[in-house]
Amino acid sequence: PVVESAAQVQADRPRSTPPVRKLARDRELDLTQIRGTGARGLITREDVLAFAGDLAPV
Amino acid sequence: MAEQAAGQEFDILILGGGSGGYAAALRAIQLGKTVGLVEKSKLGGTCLHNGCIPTKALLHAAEVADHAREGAKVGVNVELKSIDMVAVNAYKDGIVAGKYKGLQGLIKGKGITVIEGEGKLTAANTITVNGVNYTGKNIILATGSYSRSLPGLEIGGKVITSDQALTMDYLPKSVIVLGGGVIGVEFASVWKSFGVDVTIIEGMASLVPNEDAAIIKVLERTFRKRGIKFNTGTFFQGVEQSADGVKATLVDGKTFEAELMLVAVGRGPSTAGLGYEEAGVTMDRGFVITNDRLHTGVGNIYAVGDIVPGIQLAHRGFQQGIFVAEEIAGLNPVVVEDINVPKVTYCDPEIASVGLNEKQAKEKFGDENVESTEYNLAGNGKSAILGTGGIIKFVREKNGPVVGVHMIGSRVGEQIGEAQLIVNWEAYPEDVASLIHAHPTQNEALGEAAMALAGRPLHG
Amino acid sequence: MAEQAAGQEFDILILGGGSGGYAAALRAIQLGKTVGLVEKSKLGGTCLHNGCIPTKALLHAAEVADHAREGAKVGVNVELKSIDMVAVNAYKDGIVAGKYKGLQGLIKGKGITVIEGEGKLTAANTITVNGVNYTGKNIILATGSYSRSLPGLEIGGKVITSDQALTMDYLPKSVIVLGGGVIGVEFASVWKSFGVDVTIIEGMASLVPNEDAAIIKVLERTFRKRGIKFNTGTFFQGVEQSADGVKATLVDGKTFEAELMLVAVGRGPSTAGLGYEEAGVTMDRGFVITNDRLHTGVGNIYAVGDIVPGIQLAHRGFQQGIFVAEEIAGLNPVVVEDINVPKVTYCDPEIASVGLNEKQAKEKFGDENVESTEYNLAGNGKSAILGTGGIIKFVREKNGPVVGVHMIGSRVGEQIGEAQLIVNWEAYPEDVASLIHAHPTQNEALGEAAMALAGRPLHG
Ligand SMILES: Cc1cc2nc3c(=O)[nH]c(=O)nc-3n(C[C@H](O)[C@H](O)[C@H](O)COP(=O)(O)OP(=O)(O)OC[C@H]3O[C@@H](n4cnc5c(N)ncnc54)[C@H](O)[C@@H]3O)c2cc1C
Ligand SMILES: Cc1cc2nc3c(=O)[nH]c(=O)nc-3n(C[C@H](O)[C@H](O)[C@H](O)COP(=O)(O)OP(=O)(O)OC[C@H]3O[C@@H](n4cnc5c(N)ncnc54)[C@H](O)[C@@H]3O)c2cc1C
Repeated sequence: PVVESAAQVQADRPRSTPPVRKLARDRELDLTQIRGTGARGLITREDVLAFAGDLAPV
Repeated sequence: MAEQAAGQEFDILILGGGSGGYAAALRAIQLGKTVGLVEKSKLGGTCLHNGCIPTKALLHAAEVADHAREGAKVGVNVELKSIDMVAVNAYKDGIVAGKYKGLQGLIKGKGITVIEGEGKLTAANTITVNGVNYTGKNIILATGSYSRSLPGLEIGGKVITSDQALTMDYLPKSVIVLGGGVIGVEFASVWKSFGVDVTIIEGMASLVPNEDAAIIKVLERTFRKRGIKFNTGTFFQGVEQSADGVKATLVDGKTFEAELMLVAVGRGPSTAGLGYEEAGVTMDRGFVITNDRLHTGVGNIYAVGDIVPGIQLAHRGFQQGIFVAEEIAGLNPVVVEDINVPKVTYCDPEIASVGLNEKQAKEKFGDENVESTEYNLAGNGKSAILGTGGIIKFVREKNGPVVGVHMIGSRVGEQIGEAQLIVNWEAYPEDVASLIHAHPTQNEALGEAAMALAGRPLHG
Repeated sequence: MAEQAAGQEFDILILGGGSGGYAAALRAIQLGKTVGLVEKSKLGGTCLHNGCIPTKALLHAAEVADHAREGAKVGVNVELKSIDMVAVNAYKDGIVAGKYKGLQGLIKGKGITVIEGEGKLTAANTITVNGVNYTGKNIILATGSYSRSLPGLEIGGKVITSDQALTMDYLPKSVIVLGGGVIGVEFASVWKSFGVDVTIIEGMASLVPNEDAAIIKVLERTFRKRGIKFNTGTFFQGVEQSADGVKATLVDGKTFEAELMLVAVGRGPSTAGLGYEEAGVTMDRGFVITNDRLHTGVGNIYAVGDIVPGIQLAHRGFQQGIFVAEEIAGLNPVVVEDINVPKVTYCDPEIASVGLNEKQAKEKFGDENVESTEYNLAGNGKSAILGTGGIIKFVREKNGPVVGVHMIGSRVGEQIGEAQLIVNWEAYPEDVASLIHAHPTQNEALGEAAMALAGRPLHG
């Protein structure tokens, strides 16, 4: 079996947890444009909300 | 036309107090709206009184009977003496009564105005009940559905629908179930567990034709093993009733005889004569057509639940009811597509699915862009202990997220929660695979499936 | 000392073929490593042969007995004639044998070299088995655990551990269970369902003292209702055996008599005399001390499973085994903290939890920064149908993610999958609340709890 390295696996998908990805999608944001500030560059909920705030100030 | 007496005005006026209607009412009250809820029969609707709840009570009694029958296999010496349908119904009715009481208390306690009687939409903002006009700044249509039949097939005598089946106080010797969809396979499963000889007639190529092909295969194999007979792929032609029972004929001339026939060919929308068309609402074969935000296009009229084309499930009704209440309150809620609504069929073995099946995924992404894995419950310790086979199937977009989870096996309906988070949150198999599941549960089979799809099965 | 014969060299040499050891072996082989696995008894270890699997088979037989006893309530007339322990054991042993055969086939089929015999660590890269020295570029210690006793409390005769309890071919009239932790409450539950008179003695203030206070309350209330007696808060002093049975005395002088006493006071690490200390590995009361990446600090020696301090669960062993294999292969896997490992206790009612309980959350975040909600299963239709009470409790950081889920009720163990995703993925209650759960399932109770915690209960 082909075994992907952890690095490969992570390069393939957006670097965030599933609920945060869903949050971004519900707000129609493109995760690849959001900079992650979490552990190992993980995009956090705060990153998504901050990015959304930049786009559409409340 | 005589003048109508003027009734109250509400922020939101809802026609029908079933799953869709009462969920809208509860959410609307939470959001500070005044709510009128028109119900001609009983709050709770089909689901509570003639649907979800009573059928699942029967299915649990069926499970208890099966456990008794198979007790010796696990060292518990049990004699199954009889099924007492009067007592089964008392149990079932007790569950319904308890939930009904709770719901009535909840609805009244929150300050929702319940208007008893049959309502009719008489203007874009008006529902008339027993000669009184009630108005709503917003109207939600939620009149639900009824057991359909086929053209020329009359219900009556020994030809019954789920409504009659749920009140029967005896067990027939044999039954023909017309229709191998959700409701048909659930009743077939109950009756078989109660010792009835069951034959399902399904015109489509297989039982539960909307499920993934792999699931269908396991269901048909297991039903066959349980001695539930079925004839698929040939349409029904007609039925004759006699003193002894019924004789059903298929279009190819084949006949089946039994004491009773249950017609379970789907549910039609309850919309006839309710003034919807006259108000300008777009209708299609009795269903109410809305945009994707459930607005009918007329005034402030919305529709929710079984009258809106799509999967007819109670929790879809809940969700749509909540959605419309939030929409009216300006909360701009997110649309949940039907495909991402979890679906459970409670026959034994249970079926649970959410998202795209393999065929749908291939249509959407292209054959070469879909990967799937089937984890066989034969490898799952808890399933072996319960004596159930089955599979957990994950479908993913290649290098992408899981887009569908499909499961079959005793009790797997309860796995739908994890499956639903995975699909709705667009998790990758790797996201799930990195979390080890609890041993020994049936749940860990989802972990194994995710690990396999991520390219690193643990026990495989 | 005599010269030892030279055996093979492996990339990874593993001492102990239980959950931790064999998972490491399987993952290492997938990653292209050569693997030697030393096992003195049976592959699969405690979990498969004397732990998880056989106990859950007993618990299922217990469930079948309870269903029989309560059949009349649901209209199924059943007579529970007897529990045939020989047949119960045959069923249980059949499940174990099936899984054992599967595991052996898997291990051998993958090309893992199984070395049969008792091994001893004789150098930082060497394990000696039956006089042969095997070497590994990396060594994984996975020798597991054994049933502990208390100082001065000798096992023998009518004082038994879970090992003997699992092979008993008769039912005692009465049992004292010493210890109200996971293993104690599971056996108490089985025996009670089989008609045995059960008394649990627990020195701590409550049964299952590691669980959330709300869960403990429900367990104790339900056990009381089931007629399972317990005495908590006073420590055990000693036991006397006579021809008739046992008499246990507590430090306050209180005495209890029964036919048998099960000692379930925890599991100690199996590490004595295996050369760990001599090799320079740091030990603490028999446990192997590692860093958070499971390295012992000596050479390339790692440790996994029950010998590493923390919660002793099979899937934690799996996870640690996989982790170390990936660590050795340079994949830099993510550490999963013990607190985020799902925990299930399979007594009736079942208990399932993951993450912080309310007390732990308040210690971590401060009293005012924690919110929690308890959804009572009395409001859940499927639970009413199953005849079970219980609660689903969510704990969140205020305005933050869900940090713990705690559940009790028949069958709720299977809900741990969704709970585990929520906690491990740091979901907010709102994330879960926006997804409607399938009706009528026990699973929808999680949805209700999430909705309540998000400030918008559906049925509440
Ligand atoms: C046998 C069976 C089993 C089922 N099992 C499940 C299951 O396990 N899970 C699941 O999710 N779904 C199940 N369903 C489907 C589920 O019951 C429906 O999807 C759900 O009830 C739809 O909700 P609703 O609010 O649209 O309509 P309904 O529940 O049908 O409610 C409509 C309400 O409107 C009232 N009404 C209608 N017209 C008027 C009028 N003119 N004036 C006043 N009041 C009116 C009716 O009296 C009724 O109370 C089952 C259905 C059946 C028949
Ligand atoms: C009654 C009971 C019920 C349980 N139920 C559950 C449950 O439901 N869920 C759960 O997650 N956990 C449960 N557990 C705990 C679970 O069994 C352990 O956490 C798990 O087995 C630990 O795995 P391990 O690999 O660390 O050790 P073990 O499974 O104990 O395996 C150690 C292996 O090493 C071998 N070995 C030891 N010393 C040597 C040596 N010197 N040379 C060669 N081989 C050696 C042993 O023979 C054994 O096979 C239960 C335990 C008990 C006792």
